[in-house]
Amino acid sequence: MSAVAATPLLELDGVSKGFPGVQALDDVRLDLRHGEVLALVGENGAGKSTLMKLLAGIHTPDAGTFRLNGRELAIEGPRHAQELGISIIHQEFNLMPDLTVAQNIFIGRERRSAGVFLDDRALNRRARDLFDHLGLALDPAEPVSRLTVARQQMVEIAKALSFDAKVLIMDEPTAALNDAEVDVLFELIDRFRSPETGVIYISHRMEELSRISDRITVLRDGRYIDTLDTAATDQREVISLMVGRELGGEQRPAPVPSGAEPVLSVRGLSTKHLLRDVGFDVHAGEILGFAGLMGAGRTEVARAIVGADRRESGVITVHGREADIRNPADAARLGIGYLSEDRKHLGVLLERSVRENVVLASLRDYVGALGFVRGGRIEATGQEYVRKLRIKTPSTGQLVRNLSGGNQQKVVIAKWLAKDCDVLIFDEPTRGIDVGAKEEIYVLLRELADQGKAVVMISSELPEVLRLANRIAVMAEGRLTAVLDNADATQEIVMDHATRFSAEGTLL
Amino acid sequence: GCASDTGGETAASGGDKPYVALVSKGFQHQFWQAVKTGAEQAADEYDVEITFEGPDTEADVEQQIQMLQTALDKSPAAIGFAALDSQAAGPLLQQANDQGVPVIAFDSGVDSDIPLTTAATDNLAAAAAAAEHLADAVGHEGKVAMVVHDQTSVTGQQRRDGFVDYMDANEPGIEIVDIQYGGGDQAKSADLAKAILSANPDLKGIYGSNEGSAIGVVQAVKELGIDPATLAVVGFDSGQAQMDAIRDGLMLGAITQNPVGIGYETVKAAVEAIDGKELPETIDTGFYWYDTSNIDDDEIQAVLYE
Amino acid sequence: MSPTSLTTSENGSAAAGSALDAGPARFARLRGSLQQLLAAASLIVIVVFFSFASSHFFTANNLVSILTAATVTGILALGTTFVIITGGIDLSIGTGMVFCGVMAGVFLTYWGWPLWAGVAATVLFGALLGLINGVNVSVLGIPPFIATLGMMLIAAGLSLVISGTKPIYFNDTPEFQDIMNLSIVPGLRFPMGVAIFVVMIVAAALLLSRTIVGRYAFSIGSNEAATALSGVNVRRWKLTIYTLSGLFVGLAGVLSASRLSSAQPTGGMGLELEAIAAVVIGGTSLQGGKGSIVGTVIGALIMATLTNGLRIISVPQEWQSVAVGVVILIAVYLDMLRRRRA
Amino acid sequence: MSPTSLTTSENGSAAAGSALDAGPARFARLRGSLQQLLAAASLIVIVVFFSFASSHFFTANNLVSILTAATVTGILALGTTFVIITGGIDLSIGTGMVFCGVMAGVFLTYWGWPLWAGVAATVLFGALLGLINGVNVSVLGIPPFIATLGMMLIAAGLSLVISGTKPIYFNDTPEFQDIMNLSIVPGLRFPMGVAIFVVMIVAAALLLSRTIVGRYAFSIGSNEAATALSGVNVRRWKLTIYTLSGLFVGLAGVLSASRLSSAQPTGGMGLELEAIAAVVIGGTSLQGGKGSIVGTVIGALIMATLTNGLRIISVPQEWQSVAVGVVILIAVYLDMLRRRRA
Ligand SMILES: Nc1ncnc2c1ncn2[C@@H]1O[C@H](COP(=O)(O)OP(=O)(O)OP(=O)(O)O)[C@@H](O)[C@H]1O
Ligand SMILES: Nc1ncnc2c1ncn2[C@@H]1O[C@H](COP(=O)(O)OP(=O)(O)OP(=O)(O)O)[C@@H](O)[C@H]1O
Ligand SMILES: [Mg+2]
Ligand SMILES: [Mg+2]
Repeated sequence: MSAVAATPLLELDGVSKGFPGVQALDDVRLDLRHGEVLALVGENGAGKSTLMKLLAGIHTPDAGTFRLNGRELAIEGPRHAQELGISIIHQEFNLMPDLTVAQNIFIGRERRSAGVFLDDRALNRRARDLFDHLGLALDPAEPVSRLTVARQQMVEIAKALSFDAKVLIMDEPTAALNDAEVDVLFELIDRFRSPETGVIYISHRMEELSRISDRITVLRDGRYIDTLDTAATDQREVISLMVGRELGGEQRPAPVPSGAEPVLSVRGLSTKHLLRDVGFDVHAGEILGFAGLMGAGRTEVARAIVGADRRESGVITVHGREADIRNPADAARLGIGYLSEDRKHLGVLLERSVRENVVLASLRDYVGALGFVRGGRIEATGQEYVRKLRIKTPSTGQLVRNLSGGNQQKVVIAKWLAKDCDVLIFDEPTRGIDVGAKEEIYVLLRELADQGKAVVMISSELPEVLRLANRIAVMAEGRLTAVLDNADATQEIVMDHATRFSAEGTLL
Repeated sequence: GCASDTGGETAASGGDKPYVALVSKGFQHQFWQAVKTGAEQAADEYDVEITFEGPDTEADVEQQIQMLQTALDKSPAAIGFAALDSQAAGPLLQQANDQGVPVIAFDSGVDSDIPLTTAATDNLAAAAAAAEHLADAVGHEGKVAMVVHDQTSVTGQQRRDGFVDYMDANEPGIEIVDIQYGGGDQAKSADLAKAILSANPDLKGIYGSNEGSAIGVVQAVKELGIDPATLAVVGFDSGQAQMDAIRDGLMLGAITQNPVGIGYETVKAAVEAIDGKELPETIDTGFYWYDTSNIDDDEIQAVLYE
Repeated sequence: MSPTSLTTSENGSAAAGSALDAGPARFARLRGSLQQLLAAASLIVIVVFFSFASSHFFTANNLVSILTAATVTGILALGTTFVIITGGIDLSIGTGMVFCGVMAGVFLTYWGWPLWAGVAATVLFGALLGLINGVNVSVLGIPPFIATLGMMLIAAGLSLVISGTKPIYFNDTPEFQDIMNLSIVPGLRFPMGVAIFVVMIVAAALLLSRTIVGRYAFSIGSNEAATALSGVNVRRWKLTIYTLSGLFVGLAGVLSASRLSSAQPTGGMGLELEAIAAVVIGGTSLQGGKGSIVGTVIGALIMATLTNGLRIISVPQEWQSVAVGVVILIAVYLDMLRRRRA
Repeated sequence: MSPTSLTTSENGSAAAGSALDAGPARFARLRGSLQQLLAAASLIVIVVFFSFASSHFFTANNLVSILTAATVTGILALGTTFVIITGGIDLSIGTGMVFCGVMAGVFLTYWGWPLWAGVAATVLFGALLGLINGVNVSVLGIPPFIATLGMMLIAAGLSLVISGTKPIYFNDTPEFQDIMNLSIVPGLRFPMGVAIFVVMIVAAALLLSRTIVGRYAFSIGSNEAATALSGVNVRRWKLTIYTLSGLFVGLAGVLSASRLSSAQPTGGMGLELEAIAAVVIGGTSLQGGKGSIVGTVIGALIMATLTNGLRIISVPQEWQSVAVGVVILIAVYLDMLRRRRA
């Protein structure tokens, strides 16, 4: 190896960063070698995203030095970071919904014909070349607002790869992806990797680390803990470094004996564009998992049930009574809650406090005799869930915007746990949540089911579905292709049902 | 000659009556409604069809030009026009002239030789009369203030300048301490009159240059509980509130124009112009001072409106 | 590691966390009101400035005059604060108020209703206008700017039509003018209208911060889609909030007609900008999701005080609007700085 | 599984992808313009209605009158479309235009500059006002509503101060009035101002859809933070866009003063609402991120046609604003339905 390779590609030392009430990073160091994929792990709120935002020039550090190829430098802003060859995929999307895919990808790098005019046709061509190269099936001319979360994630990935980057940072790129797409992403990372480049990869999916990373750096509570060689460690060690304890073993649930009538029953559900004759039951005490490829229509099933989207046909029965659900408020009145997969746009109120978010769905329970809301009880509930879900926040009055991504997700979960629903439909509930907290949420969901609630869980992480669901519904192309007992399900069988129809996915 | 040309076109527009379009400086205020009433009286009498329009505020020259343009597009037999700015209307007046549409100016003069005549009040003289009565009431010495409805319109300026010039020329003992503009809005005029009165506790008299301004001043006097005996209020125009204030002794008196007469004379002149008759250069419609002593006289009642 | 052990293992942030634990809500509230006080800094500076500039400014009578001048716009601003917090806007409040005044004339003078009935009907009529705005916005989905612009024009026109473009006087109910004008403090001319304004401030503040309407107004303005998906009937609450704002418009109509002892069918145009300006100067965001009643009141007082003070010190009128413009810019800029630092 | 194999393994989507290649983009564009045409449906209905209602309406002269009436507001609306697409608002365009007109008077009459210099200076002066708005908004961070409200008041005041509250006449440069009024089509009174309006429409449309300014306007309005993170200098582009809007204000000032052969120091108040209404009726969202020049032009024409038509058929003035309000509500509602279905 040459001398160049001996100095790390990127080196951070003594980095600290504080926010009001929070020391997000405290004397953190990290080095990224040429040609490697360095995984960065840690619990929710450990400071991973903050560290990456320093690299992207979004925050300025309170202390610390940055060295790129041995040269010390200060990163002055996003543009400067780009110029330095640092390309980042943020945990929260940074897309302009009203612009097209191609316009989003090349924003700030438009070429002009005759010095003045933009040529969108050329831009689309450039984008299509990029997608061909990357193996993605995205329509360059489609407005981003029409894309599902997963597709938006693919746009972000394509955008980051479209730069001539030396350092590629990916902050939980797979949180919204399912296995097939993860495969493609890893393929892309492998191709990106070269002696001149390096990748920092953040994820809460432990099983990915051994597949993609060379080394793993662990942060805890804003402090550097250790860096391990991936080959010389295992998940268990990494997790214990992250959370500082051992996690309980995995067990798989058995089907709940479907006794009386189902709590929620769906028959012949169709929507204009996607769903065709979807029907299933969920019983009290049961967790029904939904598996399928991206765009299979799981989210759409949930949205159609709660009346967020228009149903073409279909009968929904709650507790044996046919329900007339026109909007989510109707659904809520009937005791059906829906946790959306799109946390930022459909989940949290970013500019409001943690406690306000927690009680949003159940606010009517906090109205006192005179019609005034009872602030004390709201605060108590807020604190209860901050404790229960270990939401990392200085107080329940903190704005949700200032929480880390995973902690925001916990707030959304808390919102539905705080409301007494008979049916809970959770769409990608553990998106961006760390391994430790995930286990705790599984336990909570199980408890809810044991209390006699019916839980529907949509997840793109198959292991999670297998770990949690009593029965598993598999969807493909807007149709329900199978409902399996957990005991009968394996990854292979589920995938087989999920690809029954040649789905038009994000991948070519 | 011209008149008969346009007469044919007008027939197509609706009736067989000649059509006279009046574009005024406003339409919402009582004053303009009274002008409109007079115009309608004349329209009945001379059997012509009229429309009466004016911009929302007297600041909106452009809107008035627009209205004049539309009026011209309707090919009227004659136009009555109260210009917010004569020069601004120049091209359109020229167009009217070219189309052979006679133009009658009203309310204030149009600085152009196209209008055949002007039916208007002499605002300078009217404001001077108000000043004279106020000066008498305060004993020719002390501080007075003015609440004027508008700073830029010709009537606003004339009613200000007529007042100021009279005081400058004839009343060395009187000091005008403040001139404020309230846009003719009652509440706004009341608020600013209160500020003036707060700032000048020894104020002897105050003048409101149109209905809204005058009533605003009266309102301020009421709200501050000032003894009307110590403060003389002089107004302009009429309207029930102002007449009540005079009867109640809150207001000394006011100048009224003859808006009904203005409207009437305008349409009458238009009809005569259509018929090709000779018109005088100006038609002075006059103004009157009224107070408790003469408010119920028939002559005054005829020019007041509620 | 249990949640508890996590808390104790940390020194820096956890200590901060636990310190902020019980007292924190109270502390935050204290800091909150301190900040509000600071928000009033511009107002205080303005008052102090004019007090030095003219001995006539800081007198009981003149301060009451300022409050009186602020009353009608202030009440409009209170109602529209709710609408703006939902991320909407209401341009119809100015001419809507005029329309309500005319209707007061219709009820009391044309139809000869007793005072209480006419006043109540006027306030309800305001609510009806608000309800129509609400239907247009939340049921028909017309953008608030257009929905309320349409109402602004319609109200302006109908006021003239119904009144026959003439003021309507309250000859049969002379007590009507007492609603605004009656002096309720012996010795000082403190009009009842100002007292009503104060009562409405308290009511609005309670509504906004302590009731479900206020909470949902913030939620809707913060993220309408997420609020709807949380099972809140957004459509109904928006209807409610526009109607509520209409109630304030109706009351403002009563007070302004009462002040002038007559229903003036003209005017009102431009008042909406003044009221919205008061709201925004008070720190409420037109994007929705943020705002306070205290801020709105401060905003309304800043506007009224500025206007009054500039007149008191006899600044030539053409300079007055320049001065108001400049002061608004500076006040909001300083308030921004303060917030950013906090 | 390599990306390549993935590509070839699937048939449906790949075919769809390539089908999306040339045809659909064009098809989408075609459908786009068809929709725009449908957006004009309300305008067409209004025109047809008035054509039947009065024989004076659908005449060459009157149609030109409508265009003339639409010119000044239309040009203001064009410029402000950019600002609104960024998610901002510009309340200063009305009085700013008046201020520019006064400055034209200062340059040409007070200072005796040659025509071309005075006109150029006036347009640049408009840009200066826009630049100041831009600085207030994007450098100082004052919310656009307040920043431009301040400028609105300042411009209104300074117009009066500078002109001495009197109109300024262009006695030394009588050709000045030709800029707006010169008839450029023999036989028809087709004023040059309308031609300038048409040129500005084309320029604005190109700027918005084909240049980087337009692209960034959409981008900023769509997600300002993300645009900044993408390395776009948002601050600079917002400055540029407010300045651009100011250029249109300056031009509108020239045209309006030219039309009136005089610089009127008052008025302009309320014009901003009219222009913004035209923009919003045209489908541009006050939330930012969405909008079109064609829409704005249609919006401006709807307003001008309505006003003209109601006058032509001699609807009593008090009913006119009611009618305008109702028609705006209906037009926007129908447009919403159309969009929702599309
Ligand atoms: N702008 C901010 N203001 C206040 N606190 C902040 C801000 N940004 C981050 N924090 C806090 O800093 C800490 C670290 O956050 P960060 O987003 O880096 O966590 P993370 O490791 O990325 O977590 P996750 O896995 O949930 O994404 C958290 O406690 C968070 O609440
Ligand atoms: N090819 C496509 N292009 C654009 N939108 C699509 C496509 N396929 C599906 N959709 C939209 O995506 C939604 C259906 O996907 P949905 O989100 O329900 O799937 P999912 O199984 O939850 O997958 P995921 O959430 O992982 O994308 C619908 O709103 C549908 O209109
Ligand atoms: Mg993170
Ligand atoms: Mg989904």
